[in-house]
Amino acid sequence: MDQLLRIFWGFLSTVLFGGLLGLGLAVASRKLKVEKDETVEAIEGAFPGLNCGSCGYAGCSGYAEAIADGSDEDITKCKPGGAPCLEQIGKILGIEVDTDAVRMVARVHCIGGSDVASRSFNYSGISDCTAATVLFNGDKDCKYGCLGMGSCISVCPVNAITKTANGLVEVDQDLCISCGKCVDICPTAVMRMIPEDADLIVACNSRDKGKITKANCKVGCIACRICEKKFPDAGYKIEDNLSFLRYDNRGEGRAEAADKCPAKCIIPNKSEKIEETPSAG
Amino acid sequence: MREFTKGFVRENPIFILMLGLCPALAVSTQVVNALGMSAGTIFVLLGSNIMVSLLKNFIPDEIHIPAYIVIIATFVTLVDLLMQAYAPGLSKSLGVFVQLIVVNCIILGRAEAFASKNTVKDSIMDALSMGMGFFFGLTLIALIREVLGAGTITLFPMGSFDGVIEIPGLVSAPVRIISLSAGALFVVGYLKAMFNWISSRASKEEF
Amino acid sequence: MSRFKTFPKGGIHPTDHKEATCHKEIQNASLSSIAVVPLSQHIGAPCECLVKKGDTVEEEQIIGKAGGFVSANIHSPVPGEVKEIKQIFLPNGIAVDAVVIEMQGEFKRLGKEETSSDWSGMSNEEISAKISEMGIVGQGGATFPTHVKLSLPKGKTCDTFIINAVECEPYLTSDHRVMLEKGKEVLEGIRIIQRLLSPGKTVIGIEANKMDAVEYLQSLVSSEGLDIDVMPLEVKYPQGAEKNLIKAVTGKEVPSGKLPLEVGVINANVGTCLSVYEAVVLNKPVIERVVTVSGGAIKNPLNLKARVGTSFRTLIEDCGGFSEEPVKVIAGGPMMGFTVYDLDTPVTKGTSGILALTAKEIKAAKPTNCLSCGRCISACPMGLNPTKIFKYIEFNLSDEAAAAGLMDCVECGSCSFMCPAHIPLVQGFRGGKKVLRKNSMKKAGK
Amino acid sequence: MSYFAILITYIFISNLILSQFLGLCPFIGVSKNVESAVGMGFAVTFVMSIASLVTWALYHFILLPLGLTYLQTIVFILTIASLVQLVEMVVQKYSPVLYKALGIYLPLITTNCAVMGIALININSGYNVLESFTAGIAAGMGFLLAIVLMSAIRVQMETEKVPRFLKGAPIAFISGGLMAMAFMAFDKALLNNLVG
Amino acid sequence: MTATMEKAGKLALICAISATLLGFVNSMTEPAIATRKAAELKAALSSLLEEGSPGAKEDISDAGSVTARYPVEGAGGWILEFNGKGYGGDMKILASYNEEGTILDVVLMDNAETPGLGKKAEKSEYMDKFRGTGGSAGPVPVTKDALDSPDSVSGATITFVGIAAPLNEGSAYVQSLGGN
Amino acid sequence: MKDKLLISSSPQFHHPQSTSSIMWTVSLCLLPAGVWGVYIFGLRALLVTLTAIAAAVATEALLGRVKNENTIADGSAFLTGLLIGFNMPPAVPIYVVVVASVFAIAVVKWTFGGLGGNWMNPALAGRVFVFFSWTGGMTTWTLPGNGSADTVTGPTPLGSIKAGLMSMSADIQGPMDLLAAEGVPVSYMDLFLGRVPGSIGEVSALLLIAGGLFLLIRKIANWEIVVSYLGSFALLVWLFGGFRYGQGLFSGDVLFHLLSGGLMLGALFMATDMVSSPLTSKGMLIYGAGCGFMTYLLRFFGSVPEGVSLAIIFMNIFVPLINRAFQPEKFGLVKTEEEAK
Ligand SMILES: Cc1cc2nc3c(=O)[nH]c(=O)nc-3n(C[C@H](O)[C@H](O)[C@H](O)COP(=O)(O)O)c2cc1C
Ligand SMILES: Cc1cc2nc3c(=O)[nH]c(=O)nc-3n(C[C@H](O)[C@H](O)[C@H](O)COP(=O)(O)O)c2cc1C
Ligand SMILES: Cc1cc2nc3c(=O)[nH]c(=O)nc-3n(C[C@H](O)[C@H](O)[C@H](O)COP(=O)(O)O)c2cc1C
Ligand SMILES: Cc1cc2nc3c(=O)[nH]c(=O)nc-3n(C[C@H](O)[C@H](O)[C@H](O)CO)c2cc1C
Ligand code: SF4
Ligand code: SF4
Ligand code: SF4
Ligand code: SF4
Ligand code: FES
Repeated sequence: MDQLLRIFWGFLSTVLFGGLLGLGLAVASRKLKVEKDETVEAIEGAFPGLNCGSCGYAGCSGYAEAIADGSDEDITKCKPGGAPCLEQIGKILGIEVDTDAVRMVARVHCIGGSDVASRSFNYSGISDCTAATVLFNGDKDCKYGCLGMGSCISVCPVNAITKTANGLVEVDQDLCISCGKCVDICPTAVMRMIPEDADLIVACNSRDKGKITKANCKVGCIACRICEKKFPDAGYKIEDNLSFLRYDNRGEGRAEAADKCPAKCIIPNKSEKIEETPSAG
Repeated sequence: MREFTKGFVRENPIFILMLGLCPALAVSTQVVNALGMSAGTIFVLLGSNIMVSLLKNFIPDEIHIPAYIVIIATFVTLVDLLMQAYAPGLSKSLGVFVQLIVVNCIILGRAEAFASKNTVKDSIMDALSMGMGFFFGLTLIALIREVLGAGTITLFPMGSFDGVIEIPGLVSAPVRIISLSAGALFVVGYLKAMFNWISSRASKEEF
Repeated sequence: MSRFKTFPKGGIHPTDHKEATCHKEIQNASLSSIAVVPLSQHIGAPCECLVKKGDTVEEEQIIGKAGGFVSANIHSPVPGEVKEIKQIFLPNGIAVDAVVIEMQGEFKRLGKEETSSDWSGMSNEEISAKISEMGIVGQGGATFPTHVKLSLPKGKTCDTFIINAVECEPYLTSDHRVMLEKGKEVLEGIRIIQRLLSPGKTVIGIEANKMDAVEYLQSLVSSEGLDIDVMPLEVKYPQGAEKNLIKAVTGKEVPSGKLPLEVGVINANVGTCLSVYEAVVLNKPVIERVVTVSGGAIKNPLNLKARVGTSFRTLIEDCGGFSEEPVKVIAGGPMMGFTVYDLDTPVTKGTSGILALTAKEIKAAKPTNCLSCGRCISACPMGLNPTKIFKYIEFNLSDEAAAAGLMDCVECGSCSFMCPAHIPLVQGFRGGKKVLRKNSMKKAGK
Repeated sequence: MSYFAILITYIFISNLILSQFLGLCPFIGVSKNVESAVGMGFAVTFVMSIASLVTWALYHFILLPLGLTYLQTIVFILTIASLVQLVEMVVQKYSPVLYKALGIYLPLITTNCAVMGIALININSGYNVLESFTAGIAAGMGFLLAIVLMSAIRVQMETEKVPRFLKGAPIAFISGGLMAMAFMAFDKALLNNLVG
Repeated sequence: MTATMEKAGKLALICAISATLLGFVNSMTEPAIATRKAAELKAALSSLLEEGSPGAKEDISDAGSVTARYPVEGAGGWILEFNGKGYGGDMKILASYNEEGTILDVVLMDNAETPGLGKKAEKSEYMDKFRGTGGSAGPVPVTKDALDSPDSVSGATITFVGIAAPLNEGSAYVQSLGGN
Repeated sequence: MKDKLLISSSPQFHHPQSTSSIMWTVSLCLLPAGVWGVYIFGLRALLVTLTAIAAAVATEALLGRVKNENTIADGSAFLTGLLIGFNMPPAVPIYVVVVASVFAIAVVKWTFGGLGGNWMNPALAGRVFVFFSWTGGMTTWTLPGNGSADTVTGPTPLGSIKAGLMSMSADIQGPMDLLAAEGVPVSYMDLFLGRVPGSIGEVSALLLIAGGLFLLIRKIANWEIVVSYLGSFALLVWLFGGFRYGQGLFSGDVLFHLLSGGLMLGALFMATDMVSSPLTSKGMLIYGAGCGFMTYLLRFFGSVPEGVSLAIIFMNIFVPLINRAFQPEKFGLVKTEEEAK
């Protein structure tokens, strides 16, 4: 009997307690309704959640909030998310987005390793490219090449960049999430973004005149214009003493131009590793 | 199957999700405590996940948190009462942590994040997976701590076996601090580092 | 502690090594047959080149015209023919165009009597114009065009004019010798500047390790009855850094990010005053300067008066060449100077010294991790936390580095000098500043 | 136990984090920078002291007299959860400044075992109402102390060459272990010597 | 308002079901817990005695660390319950005495001593140092130095003193009672 | 020439001290105290010290290899090992020494990034780790016996006092009295010279002070820490130290407390570890004072006889916070604030 009485008391007090609580919460939730923004959550869900900061916000959630409250109208800032992410955000916000952009990846435009590019002096100091450039813009004679000290390595959020045996760095394009941090930090601007499906690259960044380039590095682009002149459809263009290759229009003779390049600095983007590039001369 | 195995490493509640840390550290001085705690937690997790996924349409959004809490607390109290009655030794060595299952972040977390959105069957799977992950993590911590910190492995007494395996050499002069609070934090810290390493390798391979 | 004034925070006491040259009179350096004259020897816009290959130039002819307001003319140091115009690296790592002149023809002044003119009749504008025309830049190291510094902006007045005769860099003795040998001329230069600025008071700040110069100048000042205070200062590096000098002399602190004029001070180097005298009185542009050539690897260290464009090699040979293989050859002093790898680097208006140091002198060691010893903090005259700033830069946290005061760093090197871990802190700061500038440009571009 | 002894006990000797293992999730989660650690610390202290009072009253005036101690868990957790919500609403309404400082941390406290833990410890130790309140405050202060010290350490570690896999949570745990080791300087015997 | 009431009602319903369920479970486990506790205590008490059986508990509040006593029926003497001060806080100790105040046996009950150190006192062998001491049989060792092998308590002196001191008091207490 | 000249950033020359010269100098300054320890405690003390050093250096070498760095020559691991050896009782089991060194280098130092990364003093953390693990072995002391073969154990002066205080009779005026009453005849001179039981390197106050003074003159050890540590501790002992003996204020035996235990080793050589102490003068003063207070608290009230190790590592926890609170004052900042007004 006593037991039953206690169960009853327990029952009653809990019911009252729960009821009151439910009532209070229901009333309160109505009275103090805080607009909980579901779009923020939805947008954040669309991001890959790497918190890499390439969008310029403190984390994925920061960018999501900025998009949701309209303070940032550019929804393409999440590079790692790529097209699928864009599409999803577009759906959430109900706007049309153009999603056929190809994924961009980083690529070092230099094959002037220690075996082919000459060095000006005996550097002693911090092993960091930016710091090294405060002394004569780096210890290579070519002031546009990769210094190989790996400032880019330290900023890459996914460890996609590694040093090579000949004093350069290389990007594992499968890992690259297109955040662009390495491009930002590289003091010689030798790291540039290219489309993932790029066939060839001009692996040189030297804006020096041909003669100087040649003296500094055996595999530097000497701006001889063979690629531009002989293969006018191939998309090569010389600017600033350097050949640039276009990827939006891939005409005839691209590979052939690579063959004809006297410096042999036009190389396939992927199949060949940097170490295996022909060291001309 | 993937739903089930995720708890072990990929989404291990302790090491990857970093939930339910307090019991993981507090009751891991002896393997037997870890086993008991895991059993209790799995029971509550299973019960609450089932109930929540059953009632997900019945419970209005505004009161879902208190409702989940009541459900969880009910199961916790059940475990507590049963343990006190039928496993008094365990109940004593787990102390308040049995009652604290109620605030174990894993349970409310799973109810919120999984059971409230999925079917009963998936929720059971999830509960088992998370529970097994918790069990695995907790037992690992307890094993390391007890072996190093006390030189023993304490299990349930069975027949003539008194439940304690002594590690020769260690038992006479164990690294006692490992069984104290500082040691727990060291062990979890390095295990977490190990899991970071494993999962970073795993994610590289997935690419 | 000391009876002399100094700045209160930070500072270091490196061995000064000045005894090698401080008693040696200034000698004329040889002329090299080829002069390489960079077209930017100052802070500010590079000069516009007025000559081309094959041109014949006269001594003191303007070959580079000031390329803007903050810029200074460049004159040919020798008569001759322009062989080429090529790009070279200055010791500070900046690539500039340089006019290469092969010496031929006649010198204007060499061996001739100096003709001096009286400046008392000239107006301030005329004096200013003269200084500007003669291409005078600050010779204390910053090479800031002097005519710009001496033209007070509207509404500003100069309370104190400080002559920086501190020469706190070890080894260097050129200012010291100039004061001893050209004391009168320097004082005259100061009087010219006094005319321009009409300062409340004028102070010559000299470190107490040059008491002979203090006494000499004091005797000149009192015999000529000038309104100049010759103030000996405690020996402490970087007493010569302008903000610290101002603090030491006047007790005022120039606010972070502001110029000395903010507290009513203008300061100029001794050599600058001498150049002003030469320009205004002798009508002579800056084509030569006094360079201390010293260091353990130099056979016979000297103070040399060298023409701009002369190669380091020539000056070193004037000193008898190397007595042993140097590890570093430095343009400037050991604390702020730049290493060069090419001995054909030319002397410029800002070259105060050429040092060839041995391994024993530089005391290099492999850098280790920071020990958090705090020596850099107690050494920093700007009250910064160098180790923290360096770590921010190391971990790519430029905004945090800026907030911690990176831009206030004057790169005096006190921190790196003291750091037992041999961390190249200053190099990090220079890299960090570079990144900050890049970022702010990017922001501005957006 | 005297109130002083309770303070020393829960701040140093039985520090919630470093010796009791209560409230580790926020300890690891919210200690990445000093400002939020301070905010969280104060929020926890605030909620704990109030929760100590309320749960004590509930236990001694309702559960015990009615013989319903078996409903302790359910009642306490519900009370704490609604208390946190209530505090949040009240603070939001009457002190926007305080809300700004504490607001974002309050919801995190609901499932913090420290609050529930101290409520249970109060009951199990047989404290009277003022002792419970003191224990609540002291435990909160112990939490505050630990999390603030930890956050300063973690911020410093951001710019040290910590091996990649140890960065973040592992370093926090191991630092916590070293802290716990140093806190072992304080034991019950020290307290006994101190207060006689 | 009905929606609000409905929500409150639903929560109340869940609470009600929970409370009822727990009430029933509790009504089953409560007696089980009570009997188990009693049995445990009884077992502990009788383990202290070779002959006789423990009588009814009497709470004591004015005898230092002695908190309760049980007269030993059949054999004479007492079982005392103490509150000792250990390293990790209070320790509950039970000890049986003969009528002269000599310790027959001791057990350490609830305590929070350190495993490997103070917890060693939970083992029966630990109490060998006390058995047969006190009263006419000689003094209870209250410092480590009074032991034959002080090594066995080294590193845990506080626990030792925390047990020894009450036992010593108990011996005097029993003598002061003078028989049943 | 081109390739031989070194190109580096200013400054181009350097103060003579380097990390390695500092570490080796500190080791050298510790050497006399260690030689004394071996002289009075026997070869076992040497074995312990060498084991500690070997284990520390080996661990450093191993972990350095993983990170592809060779950091042996900087001497910090050697010094850590040496200090661990110095903090061990001569008769401690060898495995305890090895664990202490491995823990110090692997957990306390390398987990946080190696030299300079650790926020806690590795040697002391190592010692405390093994102290709490093997309290018995860590509290068995050898009586000084000029290296005779069979060692005799006995308590340290501080240990005797801790024990003696429990059962003290009324007429005892201070620690020296108490020691006499306990039958441990120790004079101030014994404490000063180091003719007492204790850790290998801590007993000889004289030699430690001599080494420490050298470090202070060389500015390797910071006077701020040493002065505020010893000063605050002495002040507290003088003020309140008499209470435990039923005396009034201002009657503590300062000399006894300064000379006994590991205080000199701790204050001169371990609290001054630059890595785990604050960066600025003010911070160092606060830190030193904290160490002094904690040492007083633990020595007079703690359950362990000695408090120096725990005091220092406890204060280590506060160092990051102290460093935040006591930043150097920036030049030229005062003015801008005035302007703002
Ligand atoms: C660290 C440091 C040290 C300096 N030392 C000197 C010095 O010893 N003598 C000097 O004239 N200028 C020195 N300067 C340059 C002065 O700050 C200032 O630029 C110069 O005195 C201005 O005079 P000027 O324009 O005539 O060169 C130093 C600057 C820095 C940053
Ligand atoms: C982690 C730790 C746990 C301890 N646990 C106990 C304990 O359970 N019982 C005890 O009496 N002393 C304990 N102590 C205190 C000391 O081990 C011991 O009392 C002190 O060293 C004096 O003992 P001794 O005189 O036997 O050396 C503990 C100390 C530490 C550091
Ligand atoms: C006992 C002792 C052992 C030493 N062992 C080494 C050593 O193994 N490696 C080393 O580099 N320096 C060692 N030194 C110190 C060197 O002789 C030298 O002083 C040190 O490398 C500092 O050089 P630095 O001033 O050029 O930096 C030792 C010094 C002493 C006193
Ligand atoms: C004055 C001074 C004192 C030192 N004290 C210690 C010490 O107590 N413990 C230690 O492990 N290392 C000590 N070191 C060495 C070094 O700082 C230590 O290995 C680092 O903490 C490792 O990062 C000391 C170094 C110096 C210069
Ligand atoms: S790509 Fe740029 S940043 Fe990377 S190593 Fe080369 S120079 Fe340095
Ligand atoms: S840092 Fe460069 S390589 Fe790394 S992910 Fe970003 S873009 Fe790709
Ligand atoms: S270089 Fe910069 S940071 Fe270093 S001491 Fe000089 S002013 Fe300070
Ligand atoms: S002087 Fe060097 S080692 Fe010392 S704190 Fe500064 S950076 Fe670190
Ligand atoms: S389990 Fe304790 S706070 Fe999460």
